[in-house]
Amino acid sequence: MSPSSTVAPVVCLGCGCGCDDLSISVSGGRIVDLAPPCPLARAWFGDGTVPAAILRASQPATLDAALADAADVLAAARGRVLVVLAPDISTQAQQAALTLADVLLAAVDTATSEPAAAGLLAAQRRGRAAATLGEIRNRADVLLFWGVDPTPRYPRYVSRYAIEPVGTHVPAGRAGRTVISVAIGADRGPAEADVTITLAPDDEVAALSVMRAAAMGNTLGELPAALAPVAEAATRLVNARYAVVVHDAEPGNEPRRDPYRAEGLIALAQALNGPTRAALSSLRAGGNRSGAEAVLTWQTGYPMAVTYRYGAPRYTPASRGIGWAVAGGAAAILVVGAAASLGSTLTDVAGRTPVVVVGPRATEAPFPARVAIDTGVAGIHEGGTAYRMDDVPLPLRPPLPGQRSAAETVSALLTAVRARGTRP
Amino acid sequence: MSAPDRLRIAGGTVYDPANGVDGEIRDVCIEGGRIVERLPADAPTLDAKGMVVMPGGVDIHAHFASSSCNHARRLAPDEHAADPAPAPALSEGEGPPRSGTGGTVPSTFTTGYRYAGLGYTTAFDAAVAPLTARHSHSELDDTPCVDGGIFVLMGNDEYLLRQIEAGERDRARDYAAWLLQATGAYAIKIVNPGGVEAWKTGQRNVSGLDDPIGGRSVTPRAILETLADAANALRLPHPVHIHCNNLGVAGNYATTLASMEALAGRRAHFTHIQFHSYGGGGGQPWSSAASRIIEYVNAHPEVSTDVGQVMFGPAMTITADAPVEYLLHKSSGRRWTNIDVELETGCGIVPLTYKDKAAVSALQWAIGLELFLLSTDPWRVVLSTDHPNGGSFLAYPALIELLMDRSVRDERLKQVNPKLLAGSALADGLAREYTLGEIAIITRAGPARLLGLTHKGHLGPGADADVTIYSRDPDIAKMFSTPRYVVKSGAVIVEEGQLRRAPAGRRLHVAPGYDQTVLRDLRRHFDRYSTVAFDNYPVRDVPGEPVAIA
Amino acid sequence: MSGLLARLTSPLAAPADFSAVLAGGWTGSPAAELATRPVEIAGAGTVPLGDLCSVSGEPDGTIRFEGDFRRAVRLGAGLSEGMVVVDGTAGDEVGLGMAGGAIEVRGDAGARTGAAAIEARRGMTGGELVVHGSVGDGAGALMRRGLLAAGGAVGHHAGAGMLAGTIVAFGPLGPSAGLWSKRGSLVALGAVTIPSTYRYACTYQPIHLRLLFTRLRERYRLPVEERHVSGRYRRYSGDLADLGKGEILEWTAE
Amino acid sequence: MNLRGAFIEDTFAEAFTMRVARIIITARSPRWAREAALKLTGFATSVIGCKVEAGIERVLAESETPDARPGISILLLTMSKDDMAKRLIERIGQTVLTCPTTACYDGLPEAPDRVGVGSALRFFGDGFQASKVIGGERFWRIPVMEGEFLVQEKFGMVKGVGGGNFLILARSADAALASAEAAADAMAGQPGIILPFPGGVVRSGSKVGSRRIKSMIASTNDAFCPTLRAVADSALPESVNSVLEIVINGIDANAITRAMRLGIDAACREGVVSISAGNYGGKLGPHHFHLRRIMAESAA
Repeated sequence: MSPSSTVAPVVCLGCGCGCDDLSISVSGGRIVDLAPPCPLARAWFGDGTVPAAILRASQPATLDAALADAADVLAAARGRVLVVLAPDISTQAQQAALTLADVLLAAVDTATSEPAAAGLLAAQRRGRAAATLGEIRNRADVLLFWGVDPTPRYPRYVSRYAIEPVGTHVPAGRAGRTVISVAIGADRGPAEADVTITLAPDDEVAALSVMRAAAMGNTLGELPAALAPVAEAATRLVNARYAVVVHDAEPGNEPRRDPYRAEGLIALAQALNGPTRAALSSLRAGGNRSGAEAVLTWQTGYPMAVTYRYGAPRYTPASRGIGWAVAGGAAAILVVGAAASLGSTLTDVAGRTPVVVVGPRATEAPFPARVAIDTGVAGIHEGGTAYRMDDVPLPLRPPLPGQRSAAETVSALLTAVRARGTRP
Repeated sequence: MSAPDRLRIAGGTVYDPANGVDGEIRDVCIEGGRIVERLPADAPTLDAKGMVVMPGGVDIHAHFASSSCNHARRLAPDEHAADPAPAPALSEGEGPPRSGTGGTVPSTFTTGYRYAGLGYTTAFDAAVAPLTARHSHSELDDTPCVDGGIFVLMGNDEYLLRQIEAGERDRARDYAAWLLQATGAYAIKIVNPGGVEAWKTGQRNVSGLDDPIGGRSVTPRAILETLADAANALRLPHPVHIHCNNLGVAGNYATTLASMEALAGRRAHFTHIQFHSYGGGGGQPWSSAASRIIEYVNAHPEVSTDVGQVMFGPAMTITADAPVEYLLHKSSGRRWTNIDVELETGCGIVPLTYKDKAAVSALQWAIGLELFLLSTDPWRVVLSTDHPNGGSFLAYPALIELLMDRSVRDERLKQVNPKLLAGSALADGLAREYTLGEIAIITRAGPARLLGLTHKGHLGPGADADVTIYSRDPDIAKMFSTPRYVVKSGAVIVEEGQLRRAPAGRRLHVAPGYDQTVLRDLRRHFDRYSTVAFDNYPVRDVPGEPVAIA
Repeated sequence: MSGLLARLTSPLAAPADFSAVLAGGWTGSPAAELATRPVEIAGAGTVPLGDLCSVSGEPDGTIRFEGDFRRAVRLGAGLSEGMVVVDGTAGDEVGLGMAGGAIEVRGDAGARTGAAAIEARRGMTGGELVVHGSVGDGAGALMRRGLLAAGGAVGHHAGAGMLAGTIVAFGPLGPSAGLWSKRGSLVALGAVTIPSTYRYACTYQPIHLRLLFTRLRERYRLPVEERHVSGRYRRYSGDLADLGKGEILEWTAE
Repeated sequence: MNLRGAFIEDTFAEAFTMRVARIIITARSPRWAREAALKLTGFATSVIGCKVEAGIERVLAESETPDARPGISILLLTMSKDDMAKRLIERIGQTVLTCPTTACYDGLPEAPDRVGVGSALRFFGDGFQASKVIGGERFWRIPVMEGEFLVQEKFGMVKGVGGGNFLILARSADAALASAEAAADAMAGQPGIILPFPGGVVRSGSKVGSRRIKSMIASTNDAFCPTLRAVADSALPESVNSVLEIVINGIDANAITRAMRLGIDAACREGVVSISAGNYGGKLGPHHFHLRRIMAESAA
């Protein structure tokens, strides 16, 4: 039994907060404790054990044989391959996966949720006013939580970034901040708010519009009673030194979401920069999802939904890759990353289309895979870089190194595919 | 076929201004990635008879590998869709060639390929927020063909402002040294000193060198002095790289002159001075103050500049000077991204089109040309478009043509809106035409010298074997946009105008020494205010050894 | 009408993307050439139009689509010329980002009729899109120029982010009409809920509507009534959450 | 050649190429269309002094106007395209924009040559103006106190003919006037023409230049002034004691020919000695309207 040790500071990819101050206690090749005791971090790190198997047609196989088979499958399907950048891999693994996608003339999809995708598209139309998380910590004196209480899904957002901390320009910490909570249907705001507003889902975009009109200094007629409190909140935002609007870019509890919500939030935060300074903080899930979007952007110009099928990247946000595969368009699928996140999406497709999975717990994928190669998890077993929800890149300091590397495995797969000839 | 270890570029007309060679027919010998004195007679030969041979181009100031650039890429899917860039047909044995997209901010691989296709073999990203340096290095990993690095943003950073406020200039210097190393950067970049912090506080901007910043007793002047002194004391190869206050504001030439005077006697590089050479303001229309600025530069050998020429067409303004971008957004109505970067700096992005029929665009274009044409020392007034702010780096050949051919310039001048050109020396007819030797200075030898890159920008023995070979063409723009051969670190990467190899570039960064006692204070600062742990902050795996400090 | 005729030979089994059929130039193309244009069928890849439709007739700048095109999406997307008639009901995203020419749908049309492609910053930049029946949600989003008219109801979020142009609803106009419109007009001849960020200006007779109605009646046979032509309209300015130079013109019996 | 006792001289009217625009004014009632039209066409007899020649072409029924309201069409003629743009902007701006309930449209939609009018007048809207493209044409909506003024962005123009004419040589001033009135009445409302002078009639025919003052462009046509018969080189037969001229501007030569035929036919009545026409020997204007040819075709 190996002696116990502590690794710190470690980045947690359990959510998009990307807290990088964790101390991980390791003993006997397992994680035995961590601090601070964030529930999401506990779930993310677990005891750090992951399978390290390789399966080919559900049978154990050698790495070489699995790579050879995977390469055969992928090379044969060149031009009709879907590459999924699934979560929990490093930026370096994502870079390697995109190289492979380019060589395979593949379509690429990411774990970007539909609400998050709507936000990306809206930001392409309008730009956006944002800030890194530390700027919220250091400057925000009025915070508007738009249908989100961060605590369940982003447990340390409130203590590390938004409400509680002392900042360079908020020396009084919590006492120096006004917190406005807006509940929208089933999406509640934080309990510790100073002001609470409740909106029906049908009113949320109208409410954003009313606030934006106020930020622009436009006078409106008499408002319906449901929107009057929002106008008051707008006054607080306008009078802030540094206003921050926080929302969850991932699916929430409220099923009825206005498709224009993301754009409304972006537009409001931009407009608030007329009378004051303001930023929109978009809460994003973890697992280096933001990294996938960053790498895709620098390699292709587009943050998601790209296809290399036509010889150069083309943007296809209207028909995302997984949808294309589900509809039968793909002849082979390569999942790089944690397949568990794909849930049942690929179950039907995997029955008729060969799927290769390289990533954490690949051999436990919730669908039949032609080839599954387990790797370590980024940030637990594998180093490299991962991105926080605010696009700040963080170095991964794996507390349990030694698992098969996703980045290296994908590179090996690339070599095998190239050996099969990739020129038409 | 792998790249030959040895290569004789035979019989070309060589322009190597750093070594006093101005259009002489001679051989350039390469061995082991370096220029050598001579080679055995049986060494492989590249026949360059009748061709023009120059060192590889060196871009002293561009924006192509940063978190900000990536935000800008996201903002322009339409540009990418209009400019797909299929993978080049590289030679067998090369790594997989990569497809990408162009537009004003091309994807990384495409950026590297296009730089190489232009005969540029070294380039620096001139504005990287320290917090995102790791991102820049990742992008540079995916930007082949060019050696390069990053300039790290300082001058609006909380820690520095606190040191200046406390009179701790030595600690500020040590901090600068630490930050350069922590970010794997090559030089210190100042953008709108204090103005970005002012923007973030709600003060919105500073208007001159002596404005207090965000209620502190720190001024832009103090920031300039502190960092210029730090860079010089640390003996950095490149002095502090300054984007002055009041960029793009009518009448800003006065601020620019005041900044130059504030640092008189100190080595300093003032970047994209075109954007800082405007007269007018205070109710007066915009006008050119190029001659005022260039007179100062001509007379002060410690000052160096790049021009930041505006070229007509689409551009993407990307800058840490976030308050400027807000104003640009309001005046143009175009989309706008702003990212406040904690404790350090800002980032603003607005797509823009410079139209020759727009009076201000035409003035900016003319001012840039005036600066070039009135410069008496090409070694200190080098070429840039502040890519992609004033135009794409792909516009360099067109710019070179404007400098070399007065008739082209005059023709173009006739097509632009003349409304604000009264008082512009260009409108009065500047006859100067740059020679090939001078072009070699402003595009390679000069930038390399200003950057302190002793192995770049020349063809003397020991230099990096980065060579660009052009077929002579009466169409100057065409000649410079399609080099016949490009040699990078001794390997022929462009053959007959086609990119055939795409080696990874070398990372150029510095690691000046400093008093480590600053670390304890810094750690305290990080623990209190930063959301990134002090131990996670430095980029630990910057490839390549730091450039030696003389 | 003579001209070209595309008659569906068998029902569409899956959603089929027609965006490549009429984008760019087509009016000069003979039937045989049009029959080769690609239609992407969800999951089944790309087939030539001729596999789905019999294409006949002589080019004269018009084409008629006959059959059940409910599963056809993006019919007439990017249209820049000519007259397109869909004899029955069309699917989603008819006339997406069209730039010119005219589309007349004799039945209903689906969601995002005449809207912008989701990655685009502009929707229709010109032309006329007339639907005799109802139109789905998100119609005319980001319209830059042009005319979208529906003989029936129009869904929610019509004209969202409009830069200019005109949307006319003979039936009820759904909620969030004109959201964040900069300029442009929504003309509501039926019921409409005015968003909170639009402000009432006056009740008057906008003369330009008379021109518009004349055109809709004469060219497209829409059911324009005298009360529409000579009636009075309540003008609301908005969206005041944006530039505020747009309007909703609500017909009133007052 | 004689027509009802009037001698048709073997001569021709010599006319010039001018730019013609047609504008359509509509209003809530015929009254306000007419008020605007009268103001707009006021003081527009001759380019020599008015820079533009204008007149009401005809009254339009509701079914004939773009917005299905009562309307009036007007022709304006100038010597150049630039002049036309200026005149349209100043006249529409001063007389139609100001007039209650009116709107103003281009009446030559097919003309490829177009000048911006609404595009200039829109600035009166001080940023509150809005435009609409309907059927491929852009219109400007300019807010005014009454409501909105709608004006088309561009107006077409074609090369037309100015200065078509004939002269009525009569025994007495009464006979000349009665003849001219009859001619003008017969020609009124004919499509494609206007009679730019008061009531369609001119008494002050002119000759080119002046005998005395170099700078004058035109001076009285002494050869046709009955009072000068004894002292000038007169062109008038002994029996003629008064001459009146009808000047016709048109959208093309055919329109003028048709109108002249009607006008001359009506003019030939009791007391008219002969019908003549003004020309400069055929050297100045490209359009020649031969009186006998016109009237012969009429007979045929």
